[in-house]
Amino acid sequence: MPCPEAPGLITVRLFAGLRERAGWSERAVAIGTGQPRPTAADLWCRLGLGDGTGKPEGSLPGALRIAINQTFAHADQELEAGDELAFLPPISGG
Amino acid sequence: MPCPEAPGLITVRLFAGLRERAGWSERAVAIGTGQPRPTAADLWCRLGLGDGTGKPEGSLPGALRIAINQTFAHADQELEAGDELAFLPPISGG
Amino acid sequence: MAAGLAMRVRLQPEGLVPLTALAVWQRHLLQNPPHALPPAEALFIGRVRSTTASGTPLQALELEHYPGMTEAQIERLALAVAARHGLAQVLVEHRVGRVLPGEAIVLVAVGADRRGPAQRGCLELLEGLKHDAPFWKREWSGGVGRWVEGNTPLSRVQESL
Amino acid sequence: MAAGLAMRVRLQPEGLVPLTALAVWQRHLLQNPPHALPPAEALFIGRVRSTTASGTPLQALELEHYPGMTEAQIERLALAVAARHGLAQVLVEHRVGRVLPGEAIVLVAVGADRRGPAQRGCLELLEGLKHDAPFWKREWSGGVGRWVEGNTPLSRVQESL
Repeated sequence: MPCPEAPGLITVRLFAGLRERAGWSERAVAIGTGQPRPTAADLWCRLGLGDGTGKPEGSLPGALRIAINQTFAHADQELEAGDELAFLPPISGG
Repeated sequence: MPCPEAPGLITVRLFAGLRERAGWSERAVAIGTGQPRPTAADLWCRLGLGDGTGKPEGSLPGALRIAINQTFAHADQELEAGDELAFLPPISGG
Repeated sequence: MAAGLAMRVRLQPEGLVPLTALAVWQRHLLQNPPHALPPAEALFIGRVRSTTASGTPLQALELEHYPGMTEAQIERLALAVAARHGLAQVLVEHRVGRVLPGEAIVLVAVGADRRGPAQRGCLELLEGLKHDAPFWKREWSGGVGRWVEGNTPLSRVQESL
Repeated sequence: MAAGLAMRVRLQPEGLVPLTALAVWQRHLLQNPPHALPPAEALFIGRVRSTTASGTPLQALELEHYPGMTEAQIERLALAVAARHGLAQVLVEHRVGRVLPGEAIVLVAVGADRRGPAQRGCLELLEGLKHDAPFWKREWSGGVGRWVEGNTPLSRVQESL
């Protein structure tokens, strides 16, 4: 029988306007054992980051981009304990 | 009856490989009065600048460009006394 | 890094003086054979405008980035462009923090053996920085800061190169 | 010259140090309002290769020009490109005479309000210099000089911009 996993933590980071609307820039989020691994969209909802415009649960704003462990990733990629997840508002570099 | 014009001079200039093949860089060429005005192609032949490959008289090598008074010009433009005519081999700038 | 590619990516919190940065880069290339000054070098310098997107006088631009990811992402973009065009050299310097009107915000210098790859590489890398490197601009005007979302499109060039 | 356009065209018989030429140009712009450093500046530096077109070691490049016409023709090209793209600034410095491997042969700096016009203007002006300004290169190798006839094509970029 496999040992039960200890609950893991995911670090969530916000930037720019998104960070200011939410009022925080970094949080550690616990993911339970024995449950399906969460995606970025799951955490977006769980953390109440939606803008209250009535979008269905699990959907992310179209212009938003996701980085997992500091690399661009798809919003439906499953997260693992120790991952760093970032929600990135539209980029305006250069 | 109009006065007969004094014979005029055209300055002809050669550059780069063309200058070296001809053995000169600048010449004054007299154009007669009462005759049709010469074109660059006429002077090309009169000055023996062809490469001896049997091209018909009046034709210029395709890659050659013409400047009249330091501006690019068509080979069939008629020249006037005082003009500066230049035969320009293929350009390799920058 | 591809054999022979000289690459430098720098985020500058203090200030970016393009001609000084280029002089330092040239010295580095000359002092580290087989690197050398490239036959063809295409460069771009971007500076902060004096007005905001809506036309009001700009006091300052604030540039937020994602420490760690921004540098890594620029390096990934630069390596991809360098491989695609066979570049010999890539320099990227980008300001972060508070930047004043007239100050340089970005410098890109791309070296290659021929002008075509150098020019195309410089264009593509700049587009990468604009759209695919995590930077966020906030315009300050009249004491109020407003986040800029997205970039001006490049129109024809982007698709055709 | 179009209103507001800052333009400088220089042939350099003695030597061309791009970063010095750019520093002089920037000082000129800053000291002559309403000129200023442009929000978008695209630049190109061309340097002499170490080998000839046929691959032998190059001793020197000799650059002949047509005094008077060459300067006037570059100015015509620059004005046309500046008008077409609404440029604010154009600097062209071009070597003439004997140029050694590694030395700069041409510098083009184009300033505009946006990156697209600056980049397209710089590309087009460089093509103009390559194909429509009276310069002739002679490659010296092993004590023998050979005139270069024509230029390498730019391939895709030229038609697409």
